[in-house]
Amino acid sequence: MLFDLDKKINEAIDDAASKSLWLYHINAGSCNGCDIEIVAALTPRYDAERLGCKLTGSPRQADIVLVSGPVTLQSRDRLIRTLAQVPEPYCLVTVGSCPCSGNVFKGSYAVCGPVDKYRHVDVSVAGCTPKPEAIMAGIAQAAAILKEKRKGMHE
Amino acid sequence: MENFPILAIMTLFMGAFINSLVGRRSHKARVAVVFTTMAISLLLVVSMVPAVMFRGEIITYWMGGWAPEAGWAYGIGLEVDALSLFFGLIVTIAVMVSGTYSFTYMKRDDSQVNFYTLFLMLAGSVLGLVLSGDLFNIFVMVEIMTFTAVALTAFRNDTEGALEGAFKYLVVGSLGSVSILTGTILIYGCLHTLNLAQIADLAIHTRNPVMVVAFGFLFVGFCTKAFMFPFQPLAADAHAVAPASISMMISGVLTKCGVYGMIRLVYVLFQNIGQTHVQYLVTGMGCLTMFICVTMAFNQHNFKRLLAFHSISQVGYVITAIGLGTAVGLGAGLYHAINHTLFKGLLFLVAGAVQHQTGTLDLDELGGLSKKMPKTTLLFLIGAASISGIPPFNGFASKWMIYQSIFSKAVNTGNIFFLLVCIVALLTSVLTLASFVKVAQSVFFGQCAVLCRDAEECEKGMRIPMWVLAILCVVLGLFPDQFGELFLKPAAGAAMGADVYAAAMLSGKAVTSMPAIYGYIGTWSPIVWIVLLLIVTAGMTIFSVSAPIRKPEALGEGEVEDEHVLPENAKYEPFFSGEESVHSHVTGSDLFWGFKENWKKYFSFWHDWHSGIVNDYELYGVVFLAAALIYCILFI
Amino acid sequence: MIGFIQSVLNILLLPGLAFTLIASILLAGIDRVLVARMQRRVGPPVLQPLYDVLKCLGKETIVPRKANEKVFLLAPAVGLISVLVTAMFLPIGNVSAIRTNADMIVILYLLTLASVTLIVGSAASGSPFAGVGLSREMVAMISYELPLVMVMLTVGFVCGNGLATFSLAKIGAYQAANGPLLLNPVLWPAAIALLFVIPCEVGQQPFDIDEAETEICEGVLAEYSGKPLAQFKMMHNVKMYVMSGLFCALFLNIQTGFFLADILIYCVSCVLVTFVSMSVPHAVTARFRVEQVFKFYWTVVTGCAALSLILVWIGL
Amino acid sequence: MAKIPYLGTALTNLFRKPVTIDFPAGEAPKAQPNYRGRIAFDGTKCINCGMCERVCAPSCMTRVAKPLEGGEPGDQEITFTFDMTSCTFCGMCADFCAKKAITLTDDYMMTGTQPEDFLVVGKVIKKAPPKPKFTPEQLAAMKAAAEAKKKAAEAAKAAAEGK
Repeated sequence: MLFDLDKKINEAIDDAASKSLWLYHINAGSCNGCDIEIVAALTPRYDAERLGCKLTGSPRQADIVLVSGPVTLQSRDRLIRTLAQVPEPYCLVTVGSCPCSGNVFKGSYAVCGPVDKYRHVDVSVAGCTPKPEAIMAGIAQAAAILKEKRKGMHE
Repeated sequence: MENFPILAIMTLFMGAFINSLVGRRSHKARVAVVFTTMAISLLLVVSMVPAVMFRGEIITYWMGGWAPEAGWAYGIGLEVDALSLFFGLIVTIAVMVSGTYSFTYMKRDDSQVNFYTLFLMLAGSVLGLVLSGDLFNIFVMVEIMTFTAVALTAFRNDTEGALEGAFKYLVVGSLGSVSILTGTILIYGCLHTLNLAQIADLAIHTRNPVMVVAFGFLFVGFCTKAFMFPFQPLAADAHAVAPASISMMISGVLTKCGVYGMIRLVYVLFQNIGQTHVQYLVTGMGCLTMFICVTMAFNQHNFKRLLAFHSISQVGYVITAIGLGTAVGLGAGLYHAINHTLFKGLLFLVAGAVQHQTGTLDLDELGGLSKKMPKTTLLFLIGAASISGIPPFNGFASKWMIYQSIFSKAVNTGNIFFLLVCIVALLTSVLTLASFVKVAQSVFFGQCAVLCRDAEECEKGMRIPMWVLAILCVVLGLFPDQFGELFLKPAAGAAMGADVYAAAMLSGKAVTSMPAIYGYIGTWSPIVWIVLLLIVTAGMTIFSVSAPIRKPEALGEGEVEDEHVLPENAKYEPFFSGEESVHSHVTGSDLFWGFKENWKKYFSFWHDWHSGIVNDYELYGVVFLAAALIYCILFI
Repeated sequence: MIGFIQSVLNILLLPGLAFTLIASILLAGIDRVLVARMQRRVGPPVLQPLYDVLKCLGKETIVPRKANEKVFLLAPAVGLISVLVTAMFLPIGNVSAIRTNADMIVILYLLTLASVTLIVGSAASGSPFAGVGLSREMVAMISYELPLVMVMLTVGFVCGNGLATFSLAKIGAYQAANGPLLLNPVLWPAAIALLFVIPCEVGQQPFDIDEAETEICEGVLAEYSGKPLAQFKMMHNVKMYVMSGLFCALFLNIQTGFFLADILIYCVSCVLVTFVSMSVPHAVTARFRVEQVFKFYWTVVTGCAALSLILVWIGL
Repeated sequence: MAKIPYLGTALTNLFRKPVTIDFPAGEAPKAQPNYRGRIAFDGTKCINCGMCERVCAPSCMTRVAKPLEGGEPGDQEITFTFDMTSCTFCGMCADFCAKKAITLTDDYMMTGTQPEDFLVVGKVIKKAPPKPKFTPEQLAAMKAAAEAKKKAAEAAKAAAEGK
């Protein structure tokens, strides 16, 4: 295009990709401890909106997918199906130790293993209910990864 | 040029009888006969347009050469002025389109010969009514029209409710015919003449109660023919069961005859539109019909019944505009009349195509037809956009003229009644849009219903007439000013100039005067096109950004759309909050919960009012007749 | 010729395309920051809507299997264009990009067209959430259309002195002559009614029953991602600017001599209107239920609009 | 109109300082006192008794024993790896550790992309027990000598009483 206008637009979009992060939260059987911590990150004290975060209702509009809970048998198919419906480029962030390893529920018949089995996890935030600051740090880290992914898409 | 009117009417009637002789042999012969008759009558009417419309002449023709002697008109005369020709055009175009549509639409039916005979007789009688200059001749044509329409409604007597609908139409329709006949008799008793022009001359001077009662009877008669307020369930039952091309004829043409009769009655015969009480009566009736029919249409389950209620509410718009009594109002009403015939005809033909392919018209069972019948969906969108008044289409132009005329009438007269009418009119257009969104969602968009799995596009023979109507809708929408100049001004002038009408008929040539109709403002100046161009190019540059559009690969032939998709490759399944996407089509009936919730009492009252029993409708008709007569006696 | 270039420049730059885009993004950003500040949190950067739209442009567009692809992709473009053309009619001071003598009816219809494209787009996406969302959008449209029309009739009647006018230029001239209409106490109920209509028309928080994230998963936009979503979000921002611009044109049209002052006053009044009509309700109340929206609009708001219509009618 | 809730507070909030902490820009605020965060393992105090492994519910700890390269043959180098992603931070291990080798610090910022970021590794050097001075044979021989001496003493005592 004329004086590489499309390169400039693409750079602007890459930069925007790390500044506007729409979160979509999947509860894969969690005890709701991490769920309220995620929502706490949006409250005035921690205010994730400064990073451009906003909770959306549908995976079609998700940039960062937050998964909490040890992927119980019931929620396994639903997790895979929802993750398949999120448009590229997006990051998968696991909140709390349950999604990473199943925590105390490890080895039970009803737990289908860590989220890593189903899709590569970009950032994990450990802690049995990690503090909201930790979740925000995880999201900031994911934002940087998102920028690289978006750059990779149009090279 | 003299005998074109009688030729046009006679070709249609002769065509009907020739068809019953020749048509039995083969389908091709039938099509040839019917098509030529329709084409000839259309040609004749169109050839009259330059003389009558542009030069303003009035063509008069006396049957059997019985010219008037010593000022008294003995014979039956045909008089074609701009107003009659305007409606003549509507009739012939609609007849042409629905005729060609029914060639393919009725192919599977048996005894098609009778269908086309009745069809041509219906066309002939309607054209006769519009062009005739004699009151009793109008009554005769009304009778023929009603009986052929009743027979055609019950043509597919296997469909459930066909005979019942036709019977209801016959019984309550005859109430209208009887009241027209009594009105004619009373006028003849008073003025000893049946010729419209002569009545127009004499009616102004004779102010006795008999004339007032005659006005009441004629008013109710034409209300019945136009299916106004108490008679609208009639149309709904008749439309729902009639074949699509006949529904188009009933809603597009028969209602216009009621409107034509109303205009003649109020503007030419009695010329009492000037009195505010007559304006209240006519506009009130139009407003009442408009609102009640659109709310009734709101929760219908049958596609054609919904379209029927809408066509009555649009006729309510036309009558409201006519009742204003101003030239602008009449022009707007006429403009909306022709637009209504076009987009309503298009919608009925689309409904016919849907029924032809899927076999049902129930909004709850249909769904997702847009993937199977894309062209019909596009036609439906054009029709729905025009009826709900979306800018580039013709509905918008005529509704805008109607709003402007109502609002300026309200402002000039300072009368609050017309302000309420304006608000009701705007509200009705929003409700029309709402019900067409409902139809769009439950029939064309949304998920594919079981019934529509194997539906495929309808034949080309049905789509060509629909494309003709769609193109006319768009053309009339884009050039309203030019159309107003060429057709609306002469037609409104002819209606307003009753004295010219009388003079032309009795004593030879006269030229109609052209009233001032300030047209609808052309915003299609070049600047608007530049804006559109610039915005589109700006959009294109943004879209040059590299982000792929992922589409599911099309199904190979033989592959069927499988419901059960593995979680891994669920990328293109609709989002179902994680669940497997089962068929869950949001049908029309459960939309607009919020609106219906608040108006429960209103809807249930009207639901019971439309009971479907003949004698209820007859009762409503008689009560309305009595009320109208009392109103006329008291106020006019 | 100069007139032609002048009008093209008008369309392109000042009250036209470029100004509309920049103003709508800034206005949406300011609105989000104000809502955040009212909840005592820092809130996003002011250019956040720009980042949202650019990011959506960069993402991949998924066309669902059950969707009708052409309508699905075309509807957002038509919606955005119709809203941008509406912005052309809004006057700044007395300069407006396109000038006809029936602006208000064109604006009314183009806004209806924008909502209709939202509805047709969601109908074409074939998801049950979108089905429910479009019926809620339709109920919202029915509820706010009536008061909006009444307010327009009232203002048209007041400024027409005799023959009702629908043209914003005449309304502007009338306000230039005897002060902005907001000072006229008879028109206060109409102004309040229009302030109530704006959030529902735009689809702002307390009345965004069609894109309710919590109840029906982004209802109308459930299936949208990538470029169509970017267009719908941009349409939402431009609609916010158009509605506050419409309020300024109808009630706050202050015309000083020179153009720069007009622009400044126009921007400040737009921000004020946005704050009062969209940010405060967003920060203070929760989302309405469907029939509550309908009942609220047809009783309270229509009552205000009717009140001022009657007062004007009596000839006050 | 009913009094609109929170309208007063909303408008006054406009002019008050937001309460948000400037975390991603500034440094993270300290956790509350005795907050149970990341585990710190002091290899020197640990005596490898294994109580912590037995008491840990999610069993997030693994011990690997390897012979120490440089040391005497019996020495062991035991590496403890605590996997933070499967720890529930209940603090049981810290309570049951007799030697107080495990403590839970108040570092809560545990985010990472690779699994390695979450492992806390500690090394315990376990000296081999001192070699016994006598080999088992010598022990047997010494025991046999002791028996013999005792038997001889009893025989002498019996002879003395017999006299």
